[in-house]
Amino acid sequence: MSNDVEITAQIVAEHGLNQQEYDTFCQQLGRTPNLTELGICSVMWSEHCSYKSSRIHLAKFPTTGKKVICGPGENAGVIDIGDGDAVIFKMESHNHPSFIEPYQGAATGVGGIMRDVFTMGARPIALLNALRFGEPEHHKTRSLVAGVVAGIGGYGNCVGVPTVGGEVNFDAGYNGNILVNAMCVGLAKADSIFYSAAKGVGNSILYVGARTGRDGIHGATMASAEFDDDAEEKRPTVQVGDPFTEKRLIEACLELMATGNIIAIQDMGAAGLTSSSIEMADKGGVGIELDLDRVPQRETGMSAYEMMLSESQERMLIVLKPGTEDSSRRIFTKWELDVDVIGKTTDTGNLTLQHHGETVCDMPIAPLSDLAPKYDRPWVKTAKAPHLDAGSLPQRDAIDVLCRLMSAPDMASKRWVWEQYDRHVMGDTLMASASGSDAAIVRVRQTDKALAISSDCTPRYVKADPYRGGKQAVAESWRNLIASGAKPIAITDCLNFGNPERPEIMGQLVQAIEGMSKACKKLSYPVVSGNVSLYNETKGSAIPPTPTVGGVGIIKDISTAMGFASAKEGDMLILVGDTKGWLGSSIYAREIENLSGHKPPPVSLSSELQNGKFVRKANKKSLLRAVHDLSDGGLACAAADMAIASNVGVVLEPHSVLSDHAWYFGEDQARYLLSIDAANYDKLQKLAIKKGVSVSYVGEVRGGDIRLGSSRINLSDLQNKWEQWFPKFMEKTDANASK
Amino acid sequence: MRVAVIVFPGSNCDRDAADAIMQVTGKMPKMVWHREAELNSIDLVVLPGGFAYGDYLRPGAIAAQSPIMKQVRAHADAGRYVLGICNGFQVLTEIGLLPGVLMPNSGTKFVCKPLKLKVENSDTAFTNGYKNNSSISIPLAHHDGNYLVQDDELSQLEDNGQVVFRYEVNPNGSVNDIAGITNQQVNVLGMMPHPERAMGKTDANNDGETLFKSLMEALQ
Amino acid sequence: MKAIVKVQLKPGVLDPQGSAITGALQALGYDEVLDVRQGKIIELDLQGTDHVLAKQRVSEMCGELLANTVIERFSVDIID
Amino acid sequence: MKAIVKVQLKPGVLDPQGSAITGALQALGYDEVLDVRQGKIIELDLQGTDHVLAKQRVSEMCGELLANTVIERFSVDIID
Ligand SMILES: Nc1ncnc2c1ncn2[C@@H]1O[C@H](COP(=O)(O)OP(=O)(O)O)[C@@H](O)[C@H]1O
Ligand SMILES: [Mg+2]
Repeated sequence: MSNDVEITAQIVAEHGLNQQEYDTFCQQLGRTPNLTELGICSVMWSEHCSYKSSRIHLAKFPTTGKKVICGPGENAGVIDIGDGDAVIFKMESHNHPSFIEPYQGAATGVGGIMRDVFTMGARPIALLNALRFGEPEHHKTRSLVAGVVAGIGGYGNCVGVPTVGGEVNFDAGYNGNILVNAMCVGLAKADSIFYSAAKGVGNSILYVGARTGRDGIHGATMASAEFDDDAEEKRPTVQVGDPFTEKRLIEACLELMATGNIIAIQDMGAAGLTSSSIEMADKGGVGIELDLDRVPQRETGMSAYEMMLSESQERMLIVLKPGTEDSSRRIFTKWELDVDVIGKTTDTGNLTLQHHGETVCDMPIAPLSDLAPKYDRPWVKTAKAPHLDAGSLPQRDAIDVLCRLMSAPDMASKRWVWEQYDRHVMGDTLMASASGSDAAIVRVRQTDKALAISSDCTPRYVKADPYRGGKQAVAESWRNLIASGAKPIAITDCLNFGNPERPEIMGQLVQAIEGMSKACKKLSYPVVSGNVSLYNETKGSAIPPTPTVGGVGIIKDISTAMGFASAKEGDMLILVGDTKGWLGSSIYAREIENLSGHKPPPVSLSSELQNGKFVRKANKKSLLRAVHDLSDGGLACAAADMAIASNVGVVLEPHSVLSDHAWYFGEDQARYLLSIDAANYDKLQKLAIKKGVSVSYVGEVRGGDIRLGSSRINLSDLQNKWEQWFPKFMEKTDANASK
Repeated sequence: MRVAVIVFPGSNCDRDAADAIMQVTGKMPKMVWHREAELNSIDLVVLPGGFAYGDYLRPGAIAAQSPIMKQVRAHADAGRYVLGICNGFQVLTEIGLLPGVLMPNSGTKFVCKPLKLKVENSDTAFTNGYKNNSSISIPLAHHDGNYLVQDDELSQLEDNGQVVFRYEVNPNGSVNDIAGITNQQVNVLGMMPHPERAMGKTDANNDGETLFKSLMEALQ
Repeated sequence: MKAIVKVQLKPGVLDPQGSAITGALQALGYDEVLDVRQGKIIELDLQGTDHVLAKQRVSEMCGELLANTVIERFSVDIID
Repeated sequence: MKAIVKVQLKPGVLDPQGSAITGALQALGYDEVLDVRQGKIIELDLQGTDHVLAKQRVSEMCGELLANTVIERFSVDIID
């Protein structure tokens, strides 16, 4: 299509702009745009880039704190971990691309999030991934799992950053829209963080990395539109990841960063050259002029429109200090990467594009971000969920239930997944997926400090009560870090929801954000970065609302790192926190009684805080042998996890009042299971009294069985059930396996 | 002991290998960029793990053509030591310093797990710190570790004691459970598992350290 | 009966392997190499003798498993 | 000028990927599949017009880089 085609209403609509948005744009321009300009505006104003539906609500998050160096607004969040070290991290979704092409979609998701982190000066040191698939029985699930997992491993393993943790859930609600959320954590020096503001006029703009092709044109607008029936036909060119190029890009950028040549640097993510150049110019308060003929190109005959909208991966844009062009180039040449100066900053405030000797775009930059639409979309509160009375449920054999829960898809061992990830490259992984801890633990290179990292969300809860579910996701993240011996510092998040133009979906988003904010404030656990993925729905059926929380905490001394794989024969099992036996929206309700949608457990943030501080204190005083947070499946599943990881049996006593199912499987919040040397019991109790925390003796570590009251199972039998679900599922290839 | 670690653009265990050397010798090895062509006065060359050229075409194939590999070959031909770990092993088979090839794992997936190896020959510069037939624990992480070699060469390897490490449980389909081999002159070792990941730093296991210590003693 | 299936990346789709091979060949002095693209060739041994049916079945296999039709195209030849 | 290079495992060399595909196809109900072997097809864009020379040069490239002749055999076709 030629650049000066007449812009018809249909073309505008195809670009995902509504009439009002288009009018605003024309008004600002003082004329009608040409096709390139329209394309640029459409991606800048897409949901994906402009956050038009979520922006006013995201403002509710607490984003500052003593340890926050840089909150939301840059490529990733930055926190201070002392001694001049900083940690840079973010989580991002790659949901739609992964559904269309699971391997490449997931791989490029990993690549993209790493770029957001090393753009700011950090060496990536850990990757996590939060995955939600459709029900196991769905005909696409198995091949999606296989492709996504292989893609994540294929990319991260090759680049050489360990994949240390994550989540895998299955739910029919994701049948048509899987979620692939990837998180990257990097390490930098606090005094050399790189930002994206292109300050100063006349500075060279360097393009580095892979050449531009026609990849994923309109990916950004695709991520902002829901799938319809023939979405699988209309797919745009899929982006293919090149981890080898990414690896070289990391090394070359870190080498360049050490030279002091850089004024600003920005990865080309969604909407590639467009959003990277506009964001840099906008933040720096300058104009930008690009000569598109100098953009390294992979294909012939690319138009300005295509180059500006291409989402080819593994590319960066850098604004250089004057006179450093040649020395900068040499670094990229050494790493065998394409590199060229493609333009300069100007004082016009405009984005000016030259192509084949013609000016194909000349428009003011500021309005593209300042005037980007911002909607206060109508929303309704989610209907109140009914209460589930545990007393109304039938009695069942507790061991039988335990076996069913531990081998249920969401609870079963994910070994099949994480054995495909290199968890130990870089030599600093202390605890990863296999290790029996609530968070991954990665040492800060050549120090005695470590980071604890986890990813959490319980969509069952969020769906039944978005506010409470949002609170719970943050609380569980915080608890996981505490249980691994860390002081929680800050979170990143990935808000995955359906179509925000539907008031009930918008309601889920608003309430979840409010619940999360509330928890973040109370727990002093600010949000420093994140991502929003909307329109996750097919044919009007939305995914369960899924605000994934990625938490980072610091362990000052690795000898105090904690896990649940270290319980010993003869230990006492102590439960921290109150148990009411809450079964609404629990795994028990769903797997055993086939009940869902009931009120999820209340989240008392003050108990959370109090109990967490107590566990930290007890850990500092070396009173603990093993710690596990209680979440899905409650006390019995936590004890079973501990037994399997520690390779020793456990005995749990029944409750004097509560029924077995409520006691063993209730999902009351703010609880921890501790394994302690009996000799420390008195000290622990004294500390609990002093802190006003309720602790109770619930059983002991003993023998080779898991015993719940009078019923028991051999530890290795339970372990087999737990281990076997995933490999059996993946090997079962019925006629539906791949399509 | 003067050690060089070769760095290809996609090497990613180069730093881990250097750390391991540092830990046992107290000295940082020389990091040699693959386009440099000098390996003067080096006792031990380490070809580290990773994805030298993204494992594109075949693992190790493109790296094997790198300028530095001529020097590595000369170094080996002069009887000096070469240690290839994981991707390094793949490179060594590609240039023919070690026989055979490393095919994709029989499960066709990447496998990362701790694993028990049997030390089959402790009478080498690489392994003299181990007890013969002892069982050691060294982690593994690869997609192409399925060792394959022609029958006659296989019997030769076995007869000469060139098979130095064997998997106790085969993770990848490797013939005769082979995890690591030396050349006939016993100065070149290639192994798929990662000894530099068993240095007693992230957990108690330091079975990998023994290998580096053995080398250090042999070279003293 | 045998089927020879060729699976190649669609034009325009990035081929990282191909680029790496191009670079390697040029570095070896093969300056005449302008570009390289890598694909798969899959040879199937099939029971039966009906070429027409075989071609149809193998094309189905390609759609289902052998090719990733989002980024790849394939061709099928049946030989004896 | 283009060169089409086919790189295939020598007969008798075990093909883990081929076996995995065989298993997967049979599991999908394609019972007529007896065996599968997977190879590579490498397409080179070449400067020049001399087919004979090209064939010789590309064969050299195969020996040096494109094929591992310990386990693989290759064939080269030059087309316009
Ligand atoms: N859910 C969220 N919570 C907090 N910050 C967010 C959230 N979503 C987006 N952000 C912030 O908004 C900015 C833009 O995000 P994004 O467009 O995803 O960045 P990029 O283009 O670098 O991928 C980032 O600073 C990001 O951290
Ligand atoms: Mg970015």
